[in-house]
Amino acid sequence: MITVEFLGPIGKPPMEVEAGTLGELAEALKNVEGVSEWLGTSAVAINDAMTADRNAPLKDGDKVSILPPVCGG
Amino acid sequence: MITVEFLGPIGKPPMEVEAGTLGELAEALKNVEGVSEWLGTSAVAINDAMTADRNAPLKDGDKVSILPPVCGG
Amino acid sequence: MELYNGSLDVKTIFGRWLDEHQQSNYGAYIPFVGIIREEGGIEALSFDIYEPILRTWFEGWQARAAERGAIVKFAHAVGDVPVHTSSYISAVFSPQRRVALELIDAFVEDFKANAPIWKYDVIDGKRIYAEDRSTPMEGAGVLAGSQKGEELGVRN
Amino acid sequence: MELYNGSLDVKTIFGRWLDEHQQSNYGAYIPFVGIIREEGGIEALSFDIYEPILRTWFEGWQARAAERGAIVKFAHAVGDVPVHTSSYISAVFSPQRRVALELIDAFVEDFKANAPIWKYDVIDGKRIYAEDRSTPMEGAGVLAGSQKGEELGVRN
Repeated sequence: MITVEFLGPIGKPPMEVEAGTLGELAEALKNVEGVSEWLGTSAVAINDAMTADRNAPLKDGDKVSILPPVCGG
Repeated sequence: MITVEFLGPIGKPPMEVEAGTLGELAEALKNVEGVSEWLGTSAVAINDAMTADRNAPLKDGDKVSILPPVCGG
Repeated sequence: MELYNGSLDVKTIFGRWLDEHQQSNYGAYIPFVGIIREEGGIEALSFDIYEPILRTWFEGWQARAAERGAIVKFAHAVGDVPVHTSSYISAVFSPQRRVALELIDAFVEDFKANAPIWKYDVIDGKRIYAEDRSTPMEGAGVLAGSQKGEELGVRN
Repeated sequence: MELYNGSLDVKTIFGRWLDEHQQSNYGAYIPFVGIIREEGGIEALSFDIYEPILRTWFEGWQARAAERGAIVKFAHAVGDVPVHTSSYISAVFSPQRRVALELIDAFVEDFKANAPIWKYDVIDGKRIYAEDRSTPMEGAGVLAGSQKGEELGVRN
Protein backbone atom coordinates (compact mmCIF):
# COMPACT_ATOMS: atom_id res chain seq x y z
CA MET A 1 0.00 0.00 0.00
CA ILE A 2 1.10 3.51 -0.74
CA THR A 3 -0.36 6.70 0.66
CA VAL A 4 -1.36 9.46 -1.75
CA GLU A 5 -1.72 12.96 -0.37
CA PHE A 6 -3.31 15.87 -2.21
CA LEU A 7 -1.73 19.25 -1.60
CA GLY A 8 -3.07 22.79 -1.69
CA PRO A 9 -6.42 23.43 -3.34
CA ILE A 10 -7.22 19.79 -4.24
CA GLY A 11 -8.62 19.55 -0.76
CA LYS A 12 -9.02 15.76 -0.51
CA PRO A 13 -8.02 13.61 2.45
CA PRO A 14 -5.12 11.14 1.83
CA MET A 15 -5.91 7.84 0.03
CA GLU A 16 -4.39 4.38 0.35
CA VAL A 17 -3.67 2.86 -3.07
CA GLU A 18 -2.12 -0.38 -4.39
CA ALA A 19 0.35 0.49 -7.19
CA GLY A 20 3.81 -0.67 -8.27
CA THR A 21 4.72 2.36 -10.42
CA LEU A 22 3.54 5.92 -10.93
CA GLY A 23 1.92 4.70 -14.16
CA GLU A 24 -0.21 2.25 -12.19
CA LEU A 25 -1.08 4.97 -9.72
CA ALA A 26 -2.20 7.17 -12.63
CA GLU A 27 -4.59 4.39 -13.68
CA ALA A 28 -5.95 4.11 -10.16
CA LEU A 29 -6.58 7.87 -9.88
CA LYS A 30 -7.95 8.64 -13.31
CA ASN A 31 -11.56 8.04 -12.34
CA VAL A 32 -11.49 9.42 -8.81
CA GLU A 33 -13.85 12.37 -8.52
CA GLY A 34 -12.23 15.58 -7.37
CA VAL A 35 -8.80 14.18 -8.25
CA SER A 36 -8.81 13.23 -11.95
CA GLU A 37 -9.28 16.81 -13.13
CA TRP A 38 -6.05 17.84 -11.37
CA LEU A 39 -3.82 15.17 -12.90
CA GLY A 40 -3.02 17.03 -16.12
CA THR A 41 -1.57 20.03 -14.32
CA SER A 42 -0.17 18.45 -11.17
CA ALA A 43 3.41 17.47 -10.44
CA VAL A 44 4.33 14.47 -8.28
CA ALA A 45 6.75 13.69 -5.48
CA ILE A 46 7.61 10.28 -4.06
CA ASN A 47 8.62 10.51 -0.41
CA ASP A 48 9.08 14.27 -0.90
CA ALA A 49 11.38 13.94 -3.93
CA MET A 50 9.98 15.40 -7.14
CA THR A 51 9.81 13.04 -10.10
CA ALA A 52 8.45 13.14 -13.64
CA ASP A 53 9.17 9.49 -14.42
CA ARG A 54 6.04 7.38 -14.94
CA ASN A 55 8.15 4.24 -14.53
CA ALA A 56 9.27 5.28 -11.07
CA PRO A 57 8.75 2.22 -8.83
CA LEU A 58 6.60 2.41 -5.71
CA LYS A 59 6.97 0.19 -2.69
CA ASP A 60 4.88 -0.55 0.34
CA GLY A 61 4.78 2.46 2.69
CA ASP A 62 5.77 5.06 0.10
CA LYS A 63 4.13 8.46 0.19
CA VAL A 64 3.15 10.08 -3.10
CA SER A 65 2.27 13.78 -3.09
CA ILE A 66 0.17 15.42 -5.79
CA LEU A 67 1.14 19.08 -6.31
CA PRO A 68 -1.30 21.25 -8.28
CA PRO A 69 -0.26 24.53 -10.00
CA VAL A 70 1.62 26.87 -7.66
CA CYS A 71 1.88 30.59 -7.09
CA GLY A 72 4.26 31.62 -4.34
CA GLY A 73 5.47 35.09 -3.54
CA MET B 1 34.73 84.43 -21.45
CA ILE B 2 33.55 81.04 -20.34
CA THR B 3 34.42 79.27 -17.11
CA VAL B 4 35.74 75.70 -17.28
CA GLU B 5 35.47 73.59 -14.17
CA PHE B 6 37.25 70.29 -13.65
CA LEU B 7 35.34 67.70 -11.65
CA GLY B 8 36.40 64.81 -9.46
CA PRO B 9 39.99 63.60 -9.65
CA ILE B 10 41.23 66.17 -12.19
CA GLY B 11 41.83 68.41 -9.22
CA LYS B 12 42.40 71.71 -11.05
CA PRO B 13 40.91 75.08 -10.08
CA PRO B 14 38.44 76.56 -12.62
CA MET B 15 39.86 78.35 -15.68
CA GLU B 16 38.58 81.32 -17.70
CA VAL B 17 38.79 80.64 -21.44
CA GLU B 18 37.83 82.49 -24.63
CA ALA B 19 36.02 80.04 -26.98
CA GLY B 20 32.98 80.15 -29.29
CA THR B 21 32.37 76.39 -29.55
CA LEU B 22 33.39 73.23 -27.72
CA GLY B 23 35.81 72.57 -30.59
CA GLU B 24 37.59 75.85 -29.87
CA LEU B 25 37.66 75.03 -26.19
CA ALA B 26 39.26 71.67 -27.04
CA GLU B 27 42.02 73.55 -28.88
CA ALA B 28 42.53 75.82 -25.90
CA LEU B 29 42.80 72.90 -23.43
CA LYS B 30 44.89 70.48 -25.43
CA ASN B 31 48.20 71.77 -24.15
CA VAL B 32 47.18 72.55 -20.57
CA GLU B 33 49.21 70.44 -18.18
CA GLY B 34 47.13 68.29 -15.85
CA VAL B 35 44.11 68.72 -18.14
CA SER B 36 45.06 67.48 -21.62
CA GLU B 37 45.55 63.89 -20.47
CA TRP B 38 41.92 63.78 -19.25
CA LEU B 39 40.31 64.99 -22.48
CA GLY B 40 40.15 61.60 -24.21
CA THR B 41 38.10 60.02 -21.44
CA SER B 42 36.11 62.97 -20.12
CA ALA B 43 32.55 63.94 -20.92
CA VAL B 44 31.38 67.55 -21.06
CA ALA B 45 28.44 69.58 -19.81
CA ILE B 46 27.52 73.15 -20.78
CA ASN B 47 25.66 74.89 -17.98
CA ASP B 48 25.07 71.47 -16.38
CA ALA B 49 23.55 69.91 -19.52
CA MET B 50 25.57 67.01 -20.96
CA THR B 51 26.59 67.35 -24.59
CA ALA B 52 28.73 65.40 -27.05
CA ASP B 53 28.50 67.95 -29.86
CA ARG B 54 31.81 69.64 -30.70
CA ASN B 55 29.88 72.31 -32.61
CA ALA B 56 27.91 73.29 -29.54
CA PRO B 57 28.13 77.10 -29.29
CA LEU B 58 29.47 78.81 -26.19
CA LYS B 59 28.57 82.31 -25.12
CA ASP B 60 29.94 84.73 -22.61
CA GLY B 61 29.26 83.58 -19.05
CA ASP B 62 28.72 79.90 -19.91
CA LYS B 63 30.05 77.25 -17.56
CA VAL B 64 31.64 74.14 -19.06
CA SER B 65 32.20 71.12 -16.80
CA ILE B 66 34.76 68.44 -17.58
CA LEU B 67 33.65 65.05 -16.19
CA PRO B 68 36.33 62.34 -16.01
CA PRO B 69 35.48 58.58 -15.80
CA VAL B 70 32.95 57.81 -13.08
CA CYS B 71 32.30 55.01 -10.64
CA GLY B 72 29.29 55.51 -8.42
CA GLY B 73 27.67 52.96 -6.14
CA MET C 1 14.27 29.78 4.89
CA GLU C 2 11.77 31.28 7.29
CA LEU C 3 8.02 30.68 7.41
CA TYR C 4 5.69 32.92 9.39
CA ASN C 5 2.01 32.85 10.23
CA GLY C 6 0.50 35.90 8.53
CA SER C 7 2.21 39.08 7.29
CA LEU C 8 5.97 39.42 7.42
CA ASP C 9 7.68 41.98 9.64
CA VAL C 10 9.66 43.34 6.69
CA LYS C 11 11.90 45.80 8.53
CA THR C 12 12.96 43.29 11.16
CA ILE C 13 13.77 40.59 8.63
CA PHE C 14 15.63 43.03 6.36
CA GLY C 15 17.66 44.36 9.27
CA ARG C 16 18.45 40.97 10.76
CA TRP C 17 19.76 39.64 7.44
CA LEU C 18 21.85 42.79 7.03
CA ASP C 19 23.32 42.38 10.51
CA GLU C 20 24.05 38.69 9.98
CA HIS C 21 26.28 39.52 7.02
CA GLN C 22 27.71 42.83 8.16
CA GLN C 23 31.19 41.31 8.37
CA SER C 24 30.91 38.78 5.52
CA ASN C 25 32.44 41.16 2.97
CA TYR C 26 29.58 40.96 0.49
CA GLY C 27 29.39 44.02 -1.74
CA ALA C 28 25.74 43.75 -2.78
CA TYR C 29 22.58 42.92 -0.85
CA ILE C 30 19.36 42.82 -2.87
CA PRO C 31 16.10 41.98 -1.14
CA PHE C 32 12.91 41.53 -3.10
CA VAL C 33 9.88 42.47 -1.02
CA GLY C 34 6.50 41.21 -2.21
CA ILE C 35 3.51 43.21 -1.01
CA ILE C 36 -0.16 42.22 -1.40
CA ARG C 37 -1.85 44.55 -3.86
CA GLU C 38 -5.43 45.62 -3.34
CA GLU C 39 -7.21 44.49 -6.49
CA GLY C 40 -10.24 42.48 -7.51
CA GLY C 41 -11.99 43.24 -4.24
CA ILE C 42 -9.73 41.02 -2.15
CA GLU C 43 -9.17 41.72 1.52
CA ALA C 44 -6.17 39.40 1.75
CA LEU C 45 -4.29 36.63 0.02
CA SER C 46 -3.83 33.33 1.77
CA PHE C 47 -1.09 30.72 1.33
CA ASP C 48 -0.61 26.99 1.81
CA ILE C 49 2.95 25.69 1.84
CA TYR C 50 4.32 22.16 1.60
CA GLU C 51 7.44 22.54 3.66
CA PRO C 52 9.50 19.36 2.93
CA ILE C 53 9.65 20.01 -0.82
CA LEU C 54 10.10 23.75 -0.33
CA ARG C 55 13.15 22.96 1.77
CA THR C 56 14.62 20.70 -0.92
CA TRP C 57 13.93 23.31 -3.58
CA PHE C 58 15.69 25.92 -1.48
CA GLU C 59 18.70 23.70 -0.79
CA GLY C 60 19.16 23.40 -4.56
CA TRP C 61 19.22 27.20 -4.81
CA GLN C 62 21.65 27.56 -1.94
CA ALA C 63 24.04 25.24 -3.78
CA ARG C 64 23.62 27.14 -7.06
CA ALA C 65 24.25 30.46 -5.32
CA ALA C 66 27.30 29.08 -3.50
CA GLU C 67 28.89 28.15 -6.84
CA ARG C 68 28.85 31.88 -7.64
CA GLY C 69 30.11 32.93 -4.21
CA ALA C 70 26.67 34.20 -3.20
CA ILE C 71 23.95 33.31 -0.73
CA VAL C 72 20.17 33.37 -1.06
CA LYS C 73 17.55 33.78 1.65
CA PHE C 74 13.80 33.94 1.82
CA ALA C 75 10.90 34.37 4.19
CA HIS C 76 7.28 33.55 3.31
CA ALA C 77 3.92 33.85 4.99
CA VAL C 78 1.54 30.97 5.71
CA GLY C 79 -2.18 31.67 5.99
CA ASP C 80 -3.83 35.04 5.49
CA VAL C 81 -1.90 38.18 4.51
CA PRO C 82 -3.98 41.40 4.36
CA VAL C 83 -3.59 43.82 1.44
CA HIS C 84 -0.72 46.33 1.72
CA THR C 85 1.31 43.98 3.89
CA SER C 86 4.10 41.62 2.86
CA SER C 87 3.84 37.89 2.14
CA TYR C 88 7.32 37.31 0.80
CA ILE C 89 10.92 38.48 0.97
CA SER C 90 13.79 36.96 -1.00
CA ALA C 91 17.35 38.22 -0.88
CA VAL C 92 20.76 37.69 -2.41
CA PHE C 93 24.12 38.62 -0.91
CA SER C 94 27.07 38.54 -3.29
CA PRO C 95 30.55 39.98 -3.59
CA GLN C 96 29.66 41.25 -7.09
CA ARG C 97 26.87 43.47 -8.32
CA ARG C 98 26.27 41.52 -11.57
CA VAL C 99 25.95 38.16 -9.83
CA ALA C 100 23.53 39.64 -7.30
CA LEU C 101 21.31 41.23 -9.96
CA GLU C 102 21.20 38.06 -12.05
CA LEU C 103 20.57 35.77 -9.09
CA ILE C 104 17.74 37.77 -7.55
CA ASP C 105 15.90 37.72 -10.87
CA ALA C 106 16.37 33.99 -11.46
CA PHE C 107 15.63 33.11 -7.83
CA VAL C 108 12.41 35.14 -7.62
CA GLU C 109 11.16 33.79 -10.96
CA ASP C 110 11.88 30.19 -10.05
CA PHE C 111 10.29 30.74 -6.65
CA LYS C 112 7.12 31.82 -8.40
CA ALA C 113 7.20 28.90 -10.83
CA ASN C 114 8.39 25.98 -8.71
CA ALA C 115 8.11 26.58 -4.98
CA PRO C 116 5.31 24.37 -3.57
CA ILE C 117 3.10 27.24 -2.44
CA TRP C 118 -0.60 27.72 -3.21
CA LYS C 119 -2.28 31.09 -3.28
CA TYR C 120 -5.91 31.95 -2.51
CA ASP C 121 -7.84 35.18 -2.78
CA VAL C 122 -9.73 36.05 0.38
CA ILE C 123 -13.03 37.77 -0.47
CA ASP C 124 -15.78 38.21 2.11
CA GLY C 125 -13.83 35.86 4.35
CA LYS C 126 -13.90 33.07 1.72
CA ARG C 127 -10.73 31.45 0.39
CA ILE C 128 -10.71 31.05 -3.42
CA TYR C 129 -7.84 29.27 -5.18
CA ALA C 130 -5.96 31.73 -7.46
CA GLU C 131 -6.12 29.31 -10.37
CA ASP C 132 -5.64 31.98 -13.07
CA ARG C 133 -2.33 33.10 -11.56
CA SER C 134 -0.99 29.61 -10.80
CA THR C 135 1.51 27.64 -12.90
CA PRO C 136 2.03 23.88 -13.23
CA MET C 137 5.35 22.88 -11.66
CA GLU C 138 8.21 21.35 -13.64
CA GLY C 139 7.21 17.78 -14.55
CA ALA C 140 3.50 18.42 -14.13
CA GLY C 141 1.17 16.00 -15.93
CA VAL C 142 3.15 12.84 -15.19
CA LEU C 143 -0.06 11.17 -13.97
CA ALA C 144 -2.18 12.32 -16.91
CA GLY C 145 -2.90 10.29 -20.03
CA SER C 146 -1.30 12.92 -22.20
CA GLN C 147 1.95 12.93 -20.30
CA LYS C 148 5.13 13.08 -22.35
CA GLY C 149 6.57 9.97 -20.71
CA GLU C 150 4.28 7.90 -22.93
CA GLU C 151 6.23 8.91 -26.01
CA LEU C 152 9.19 7.18 -24.46
CA GLY C 153 7.31 3.89 -24.51
CA VAL C 154 6.19 3.92 -20.91
CA ARG C 155 3.13 1.69 -20.50
CA ASN C 156 -0.05 3.48 -19.59
CA MET D 1 17.54 61.41 -4.37
CA GLU D 2 19.29 61.66 -1.03
CA LEU D 3 22.94 62.50 -0.40
CA TYR D 4 24.59 61.89 2.97
CA ASN D 5 27.96 62.68 4.44
CA GLY D 6 29.60 59.31 5.12
CA SER D 7 28.00 55.85 5.49
CA LEU D 8 24.30 55.38 4.91
CA ASP D 9 21.96 54.35 7.69
CA VAL D 10 20.63 51.45 5.62
CA LYS D 11 17.85 50.26 7.92
CA THR D 12 16.40 53.73 8.41
CA ILE D 13 16.38 54.52 4.70
CA PHE D 14 14.93 51.10 3.79
CA GLY D 15 12.20 51.45 6.39
CA ARG D 16 11.32 55.04 5.53
CA TRP D 17 10.92 54.24 1.84
CA LEU D 18 8.77 51.23 2.75
CA ASP D 19 6.56 53.39 4.97
CA GLU D 20 6.24 56.12 2.35
CA HIS D 21 4.71 53.64 -0.09
CA GLN D 22 2.82 51.42 2.33
CA GLN D 23 -0.49 52.55 0.85
CA SER D 24 0.62 53.10 -2.76
CA ASN D 25 -0.44 49.60 -3.85
CA TYR D 26 2.92 48.60 -5.28
CA GLY D 27 3.42 44.84 -5.36
CA ALA D 28 7.20 44.75 -5.47
CA TYR D 29 9.87 46.73 -3.65
CA ILE D 30 13.46 45.94 -4.59
CA PRO D 31 16.28 47.83 -2.90
CA PHE D 32 19.88 47.35 -3.99
CA VAL D 33 22.27 47.92 -1.09
CA GLY D 34 25.92 48.55 -1.95
CA ILE D 35 28.39 47.76 0.80
CA ILE D 36 32.09 48.63 0.79
CA ARG D 37 34.16 45.45 0.49
CA GLU D 38 37.42 45.11 2.36
CA GLU D 39 39.99 44.44 -0.38
CA GLY D 40 43.29 45.77 -1.61
CA GLY D 41 44.17 47.05 1.84
CA ILE D 42 41.64 49.89 1.77
CA GLU D 43 40.18 51.27 4.98
CA ALA D 44 37.39 53.13 3.17
CA LEU D 45 36.18 54.33 -0.18
CA SER D 46 35.55 58.02 -0.70
CA PHE D 47 33.20 59.75 -3.13
CA ASP D 48 32.89 63.09 -4.92
CA ILE D 49 29.51 63.94 -6.44
CA TYR D 50 28.51 66.64 -8.90
CA GLU D 51 24.98 67.25 -7.76
CA PRO D 52 23.39 69.33 -10.59
CA ILE D 53 24.06 66.72 -13.27
CA LEU D 54 23.24 63.85 -10.92
CA ARG D 55 19.85 65.46 -10.37
CA THR D 56 19.22 65.75 -14.12
CA TRP D 57 20.33 62.15 -14.65
CA PHE D 58 17.94 61.01 -11.93
CA GLU D 59 15.01 63.03 -13.30
CA GLY D 60 15.47 61.15 -16.59
CA TRP D 61 15.18 57.87 -14.71
CA GLN D 62 12.13 58.98 -12.77
CA ALA D 63 10.41 59.72 -16.09
CA ARG D 64 11.45 56.38 -17.57
CA ALA D 65 10.18 54.52 -14.49
CA ALA D 66 6.91 56.46 -14.51
CA GLU D 67 6.22 55.27 -18.05
CA ARG D 68 6.16 51.75 -16.64
CA GLY D 69 4.07 52.67 -13.60
CA ALA D 70 7.08 52.40 -11.30
CA ILE D 71 9.21 54.70 -9.17
CA VAL D 72 12.93 54.74 -8.52
CA LYS D 73 14.82 56.07 -5.52
CA PHE D 74 18.40 56.30 -4.41
CA ALA D 75 20.64 57.46 -1.62
CA HIS D 76 24.41 57.90 -1.93
CA ALA D 77 27.26 58.82 0.37
CA VAL D 78 29.60 61.78 -0.11
CA GLY D 79 33.10 61.61 1.39
CA ASP D 80 34.58 58.64 3.23
CA VAL D 81 32.70 55.37 3.72
CA PRO D 82 34.52 52.76 5.85
CA VAL D 83 34.64 49.11 4.75
CA HIS D 84 31.62 46.96 5.68
CA THR D 85 29.32 49.99 5.65
CA SER D 86 27.02 51.18 2.89
CA SER D 87 27.71 53.90 0.32
CA TYR D 88 24.69 53.40 -1.88
CA ILE D 89 21.07 52.26 -1.94
CA SER D 90 18.85 52.23 -5.01
CA ALA D 91 15.29 50.99 -5.06
CA VAL D 92 12.37 50.35 -7.36
CA PHE D 93 8.69 50.18 -6.43
CA SER D 94 6.39 48.71 -9.06
CA PRO D 95 2.98 47.11 -9.31
CA GLN D 96 4.58 44.19 -11.21
CA ARG D 97 7.41 41.86 -10.32
CA ARG D 98 8.89 41.74 -13.87
CA VAL D 99 9.02 45.51 -14.25
CA ALA D 100 10.67 45.84 -10.85
CA LEU D 101 13.33 43.21 -11.60
CA GLU D 102 14.16 44.71 -14.98
CA LEU D 103 14.26 48.29 -13.73
CA ILE D 104 16.48 47.67 -10.73
CA ASP D 105 19.04 46.01 -12.99
CA ALA D 106 19.02 48.76 -15.62
CA PHE D 107 18.94 51.53 -13.03
CA VAL D 108 21.87 50.19 -11.00
CA GLU D 109 23.96 49.55 -14.12
CA ASP D 110 23.31 53.01 -15.54
CA PHE D 111 24.02 54.55 -12.15
CA LYS D 112 27.43 52.89 -12.22
CA ALA D 113 28.10 53.97 -15.79
CA ASN D 114 26.66 57.48 -15.99
CA ALA D 115 26.03 59.06 -12.61
CA PRO D 116 28.58 61.86 -12.05
CA ILE D 117 30.26 60.28 -9.04
CA TRP D 118 33.98 59.70 -8.53
CA LYS D 119 35.40 56.99 -6.34
CA TYR D 120 38.67 56.94 -4.42
CA ASP D 121 40.38 54.24 -2.38
CA VAL D 122 41.40 55.40 1.07
CA ILE D 123 44.68 53.76 2.09
CA ASP D 124 46.73 55.02 5.03
CA GLY D 125 44.50 58.08 5.10
CA LYS D 126 45.36 58.93 1.46
CA ARG D 127 42.71 59.32 -1.23
CA ILE D 128 43.62 57.54 -4.51
CA TYR D 129 41.34 57.84 -7.57
CA ALA D 130 39.90 54.39 -8.47
CA GLU D 131 40.90 54.79 -12.11
CA ASP D 132 40.89 51.07 -12.92
CA ARG D 133 37.23 50.75 -11.86
CA SER D 134 36.02 53.97 -13.49
CA THR D 135 34.22 54.26 -16.84
CA PRO D 136 34.07 57.16 -19.28
CA MET D 137 30.55 58.63 -19.36
CA GLU D 138 28.36 58.62 -22.46
CA GLY D 139 29.79 61.13 -24.92
CA ALA D 140 33.27 61.09 -23.38
CA GLY D 141 36.11 62.26 -25.61
CA VAL D 142 34.25 65.16 -27.22
CA LEU D 143 37.20 67.45 -26.42
CA ALA D 144 39.87 65.03 -27.65
CA GLY D 145 41.41 65.06 -31.13
CA SER D 146 40.18 61.55 -31.79
CA GLN D 147 36.57 62.30 -30.97
CA LYS D 148 33.97 60.70 -33.20
CA GLY D 149 32.36 64.03 -34.01
CA GLU D 150 35.19 64.67 -36.46
CA GLU D 151 33.95 61.91 -38.71
CA LEU D 152 30.80 63.94 -39.12
CA GLY D 153 32.84 66.78 -40.60
CA VAL D 154 33.06 68.87 -37.48
CA ARG D 155 36.04 71.24 -37.71
CA ASN D 156 38.83 70.56 -35.30
